[in-house]
Amino acid sequence: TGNAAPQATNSNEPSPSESPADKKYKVGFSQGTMNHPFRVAMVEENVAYAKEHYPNMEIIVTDGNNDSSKQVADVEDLIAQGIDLLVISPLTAEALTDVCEKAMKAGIPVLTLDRNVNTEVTSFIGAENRPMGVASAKLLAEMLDEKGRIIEIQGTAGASATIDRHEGFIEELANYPEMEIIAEQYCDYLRENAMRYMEDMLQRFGPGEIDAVYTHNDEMALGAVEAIRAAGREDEGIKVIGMDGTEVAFEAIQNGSMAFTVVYPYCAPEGIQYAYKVLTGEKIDTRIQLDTAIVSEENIDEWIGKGL
Amino acid sequence: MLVMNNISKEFPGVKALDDVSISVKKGEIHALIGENGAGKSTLMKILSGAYVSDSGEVIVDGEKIKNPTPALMIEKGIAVIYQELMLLEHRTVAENIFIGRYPKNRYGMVDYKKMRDEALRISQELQLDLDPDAIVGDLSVAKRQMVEIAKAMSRNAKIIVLDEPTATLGEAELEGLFALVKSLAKKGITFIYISHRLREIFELCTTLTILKDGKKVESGKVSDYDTDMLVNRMVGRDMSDIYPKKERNIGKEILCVENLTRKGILHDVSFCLRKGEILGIAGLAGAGRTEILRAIIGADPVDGGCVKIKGKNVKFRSPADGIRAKLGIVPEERKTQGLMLKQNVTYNTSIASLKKYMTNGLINTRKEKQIAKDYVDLFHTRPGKIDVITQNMSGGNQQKVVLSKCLACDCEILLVDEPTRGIDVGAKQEIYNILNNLVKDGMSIVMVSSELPELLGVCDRIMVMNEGHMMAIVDAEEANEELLMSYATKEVPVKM
Amino acid sequence: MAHKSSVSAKSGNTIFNNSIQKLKSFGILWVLIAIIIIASILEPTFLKFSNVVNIIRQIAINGIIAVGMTFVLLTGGIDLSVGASVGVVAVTVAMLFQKGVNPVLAIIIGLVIGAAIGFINGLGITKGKIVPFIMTLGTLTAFRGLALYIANGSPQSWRKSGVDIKFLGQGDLFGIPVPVYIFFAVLIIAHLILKYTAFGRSVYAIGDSREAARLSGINVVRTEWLVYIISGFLAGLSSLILISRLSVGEPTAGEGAELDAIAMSVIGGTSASGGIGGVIGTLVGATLLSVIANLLNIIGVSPFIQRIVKGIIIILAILLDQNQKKRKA
Amino acid sequence: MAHKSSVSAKSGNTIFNNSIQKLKSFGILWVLIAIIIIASILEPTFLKFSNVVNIIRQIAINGIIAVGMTFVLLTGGIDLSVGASVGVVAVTVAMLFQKGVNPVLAIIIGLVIGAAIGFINGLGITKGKIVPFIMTLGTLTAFRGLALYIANGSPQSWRKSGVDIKFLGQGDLFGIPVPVYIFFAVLIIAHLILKYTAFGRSVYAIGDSREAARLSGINVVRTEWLVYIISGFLAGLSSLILISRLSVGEPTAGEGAELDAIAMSVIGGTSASGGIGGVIGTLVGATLLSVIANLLNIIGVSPFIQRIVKGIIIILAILLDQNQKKRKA
Ligand SMILES: Nc1ncnc2c1ncn2[C@@H]1O[C@H](COP(=O)(O)OP(=O)(O)OP(=O)(O)O)[C@@H](O)[C@H]1O
Ligand SMILES: Nc1ncnc2c1ncn2[C@@H]1O[C@H](COP(=O)(O)OP(=O)(O)OP(=O)(O)O)[C@@H](O)[C@H]1O
Ligand SMILES: [Mg+2]
Ligand SMILES: [Mg+2]
Repeated sequence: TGNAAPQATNSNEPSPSESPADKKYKVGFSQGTMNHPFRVAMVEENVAYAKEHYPNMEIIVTDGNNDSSKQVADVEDLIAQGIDLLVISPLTAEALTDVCEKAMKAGIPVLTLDRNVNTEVTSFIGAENRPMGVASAKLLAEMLDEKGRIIEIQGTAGASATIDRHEGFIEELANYPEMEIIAEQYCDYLRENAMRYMEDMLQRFGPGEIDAVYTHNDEMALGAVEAIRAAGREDEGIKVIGMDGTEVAFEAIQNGSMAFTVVYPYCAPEGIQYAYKVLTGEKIDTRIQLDTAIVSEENIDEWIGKGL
Repeated sequence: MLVMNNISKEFPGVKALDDVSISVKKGEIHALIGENGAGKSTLMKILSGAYVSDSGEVIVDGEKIKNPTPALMIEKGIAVIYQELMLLEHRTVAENIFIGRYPKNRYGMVDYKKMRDEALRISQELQLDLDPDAIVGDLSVAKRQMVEIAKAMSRNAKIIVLDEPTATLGEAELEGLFALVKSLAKKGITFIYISHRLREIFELCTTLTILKDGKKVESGKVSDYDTDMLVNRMVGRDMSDIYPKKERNIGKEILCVENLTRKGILHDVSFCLRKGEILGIAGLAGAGRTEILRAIIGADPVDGGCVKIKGKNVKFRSPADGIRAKLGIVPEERKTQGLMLKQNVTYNTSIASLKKYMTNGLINTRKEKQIAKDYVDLFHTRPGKIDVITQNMSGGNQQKVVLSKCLACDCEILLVDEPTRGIDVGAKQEIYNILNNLVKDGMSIVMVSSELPELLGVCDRIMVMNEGHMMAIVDAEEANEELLMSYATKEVPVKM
Repeated sequence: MAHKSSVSAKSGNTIFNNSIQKLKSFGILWVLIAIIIIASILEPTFLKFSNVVNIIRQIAINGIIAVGMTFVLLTGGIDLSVGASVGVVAVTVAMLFQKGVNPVLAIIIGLVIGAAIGFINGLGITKGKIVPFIMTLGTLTAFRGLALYIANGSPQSWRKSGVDIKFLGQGDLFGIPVPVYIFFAVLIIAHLILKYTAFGRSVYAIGDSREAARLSGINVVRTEWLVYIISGFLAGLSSLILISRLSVGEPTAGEGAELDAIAMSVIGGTSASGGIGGVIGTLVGATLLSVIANLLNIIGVSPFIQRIVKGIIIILAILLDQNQKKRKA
Repeated sequence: MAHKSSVSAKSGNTIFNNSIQKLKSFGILWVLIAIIIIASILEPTFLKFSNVVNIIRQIAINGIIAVGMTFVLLTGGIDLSVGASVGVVAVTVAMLFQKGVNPVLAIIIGLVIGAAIGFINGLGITKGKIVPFIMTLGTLTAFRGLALYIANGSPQSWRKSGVDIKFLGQGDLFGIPVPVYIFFAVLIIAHLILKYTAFGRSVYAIGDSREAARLSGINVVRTEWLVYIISGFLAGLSSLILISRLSVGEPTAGEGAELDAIAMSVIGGTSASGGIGGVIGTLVGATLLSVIANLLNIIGVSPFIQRIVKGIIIILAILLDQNQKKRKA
């Protein structure tokens, strides 16, 4: 594929790589799981960008199937194959630490996306989940006048995004004594599970007993919205909060069924851009922080159409 | 030596044993006889620890056995050949013989060589031509029976129970077994022998106990009885000749088999069956009789030859094809081939003839139950209920259900393989009568049996097989057991 | 126990006697009733009409898959691919909606796809003689990949296309949710098929003894094949209700549904080795699992403890079901 | 096929004859060899020493669980709880490391916990007479909940405690990874037990016919119980290697491992209904699955397509294995 044939077709955005273009680069891209649009977008946008701009770069994508040991095996496969650079979005930090260290020792530069590992790597690119939880709690407190009963629908038990989004949220919540979490459950980031759980909660709590639903992603938020609507309780003004920033969530915010969502950058095309820089010998920072943003009624017009 | 006192056992809905006591002395060959469902096997299973009795006690060698389990009873020197063979289908003959007490080498590891050698030795001693390396699942029923015999005989037991060991064995195979039993009995080993072939009782046994409906009728010396007396005590009525008078109305040839060949199993077998006739097939175990029936109905593929029905060439790719063409088969082994063991009598009776019970595309269960009930009454199947799970029935009664299933099909040609296997004399007579009536009404039957008197008494002509070759077809009127045996053991023609 | 029930059903003198015997032997039903009583004491909300409706709606979606699974288990097989079928049907139908295809046509296509996946399973199992576990594990893997591939890993929403099939998953008639009607229709038809048709009888026969079934003139290949088609079809049907309920077709929809469906069947007394059981038991099994989940949610047990308790209740329920014990003994 | 192979092993005149016959009937092995040849043509990297080492290390962890699963399947049972056992052992041992408990002691405790979970499964199955599927589904649910509860849902790292058990999962001896030695030790011992001990033969006997085994004086309860203990113990062992490899104990570790382990056994010729098979087949099955995964990774097939291809290869592999066909016929 892509036999050094320069694709000079794209006009307005000149590829930043005209000079050392003859050398071929093999990049390994290890994704922790592809069961989620956010993760898929991260891979696809980076790969698409590379195809367009770096014809001499070959990318091998692996999917950890939501299993850290599978992802470790994937990385080992990639290293065994002699890649020039590793881009990795680890499922959990600790589990992928050793194998990233191994890659670094073998002279393979490592870029971690979205989530870092506990060893020194070439660079970490991403936002952080914890602050998103904090920001959510802050804005929610503001909306509810620091008083409210909240249901938390968490992601997959044990996943680090789940842990961070949860911990950030309760950490900030501790500052508001009159805000409490009245029920919580893990719904694996799935709309189906969240909807079913929310149905049960609507049975348990009568009108006026729920002020907000904090969910760890937009899919689950929309599941909660569906359940509320099906129960005919959309007039209670339950504030449903999501995360990630999918287009469907933006629409829900626009029509008022969701309160807000936190846009989470999926590290593309930044990931591959920085990878190319490293490959071509450019120095980059060891920590590249991408911005998150809160999308609510107030700024929805700027975001609609730009979702995942 | 062995005393069982006041044994009672109740299954849900059935009192299988009611206060039965027997005692057997050392070196005796004790016959246990009775109708199907009388409780013979249940009594023996209590002896072996397979079932726990509701009340009563078992005393072996003067020692009262508390909490008997199979492992404990084996330790006490009791070996049982169960009526329903208890073999491991996926394992070799040698391993089956030594199950649970594998020979070990110095390091405590299973010694396969020793196991194999021992198995070979035992099989030779019993004149049982068994290949220790053969997988039991690949063996014919008769061979499996031999494995069971070898297994029990090799245990060096003090008491050996044989629950219908001969139901599928022919006369020839019996000889070796009987000789061995007699010689072991002389050495002081005690036997309990169950069989519905009364001839064997007189030939082999010294004492006997008769059971009826779970109760003991009486015990005594075999020499005090004759056949009629035995039958009377078992069935509760006198029975004259059990073979009905042959009433025939023989017509044209309906089924013709030409040069049927299955590599290594059947060689150029040709014969014809006429309408309204019963054709018997005789032969020793492994002669290929079962294979003929299976090949005809499409259960096994053939390598050559053809089958014609009413002059038309037919090719059945599965038994479903054969059954659609109005053939029926009573398979050799009821447990795996004949019955859906987890289902009840009604279900098993109707499964092959469901079309009969359809109203508006759904099964009319009332009609279905009625027909099942009719067959239960016809055969005196016990317990006489149609909702009994067949797994819980006695062996002979299971066989009656299999027969019911095939008869319910209203077929024109019936292939029966050892139809009276394990069936008591009363019911046998019933079955002979039924077969007789069926052919009178125009059905045609091929009957495989290892019981020569039965073949002679029921069939019109008898074909004799040996090692997959057809040796002769003789007229039943002109044949006798010696003649059939001589064909069955005659050397097969050598083919280039 | 379903064993017993199927027996008594076929025998019996009067219908009344029949039912009594059936209930007596149906141990797990008593366990379920006991749990329901305890539940309504612990938490009165539990028996509120709206919660009951809520529970039966939740039963419906997985229950439909479990009915298909019961057929498969009765033949002694297993179908691991049902969850993947749900996924494939979910995304294809959703994408057809997006493209503005007539909703009825799209739904029919969805059902056909489900049946087609079952057809492939049946093909491999009957003609290819591949053991069901491996065949359906293969299709599970492949079709989940296909669902993800078609949808490119993202949930497919048809909001913009204006198609509205909410009725199917969210609507109700006389206060009872539509999925419940569908589920009960499926259940009753399945029960009638199993009990009163030659095909149904063959299903049991094959699970009991393939060889005996074959020698009784049953077309084993056709029966088995059909059973997998039914399972795939019902997975497709369940998927349609699911996407209508969620208003989105997710490629990951139905993940883990196979274990759930097997659990419902087996808890309901269907033997995983074939020949024993039936769909009425599956209803009880499905209800038991849903009631446990709902109860733990509404009495507010913390999530990790919920799993522990759920596991223990499953074991205890079966332990209390004396009949299941006896069967094995 | 394992059927045939185990037979010839017991009989045979010379060891040589034996092996020949074994190889002939071991169809899936030829399929594996064919895949390896194709793989090395498609992608020469595949046969590089480092990649081969890489593959066998990957086989080791799941392979150990699959060996235990083979025992269970041979008796006609199933153990769905192995993944949950991995999780419980992972977090408890990791937390013991954190607390500064002597690493050797912690490891022993981990193995005991694994065996204890197996003990509970065995208790329910043999004494409680609960069908294995339901019993281990119950413990799967409960123990996964327990693992999450103990760890409060978070991965447990012991980096700060200074404990170093990397040797177990990441170390190597003479260029071969340590887990591989452990795996082969487990495999050989398991093979010897199954073939040459009374216990091993009882495992086969029970799977073939419980009743025949019982009536032959085999202690069915003890044998079955032991089999689940072995399975739990090996899951614990695998968990120890896993956490050493990952340097962290995750409460979700081993999720889905049960299906993988069953697949490895069954692809390797062990019958899910018991009595047929063995651990050598499991090695082949495990290798086949790992080789497929590795190959698809290194030739760079895109992830969704990978699943599709993987599913198809599994099916094709079994289809090509003529012996497996014959067995069912
Ligand atoms: N496990 C069981 N459950 C229920 N009933 C049983 C069970 N085993 C046997 N029975 C019943 O007990 C009675 C006695 O059966 P048993 O097998 O002892 O008869 P048998 O004398 O050996 O008959 P046969 O000559 O037909 O072998 C029968 O009515 C049978 O249906
Ligand atoms: N499934 C099988 N695989 C291999 N060989 C078989 C199989 N079934 C039968 N045979 C062999 O075919 C030969 C004929 O067996 P068959 O069962 O037809 O004999 P039979 O005359 O009916 O005697 P039996 O009394 O043993 O049933 C025997 O040598 C038997 O071992
Ligand atoms: Mg008997
Ligand atoms: Mg025969």
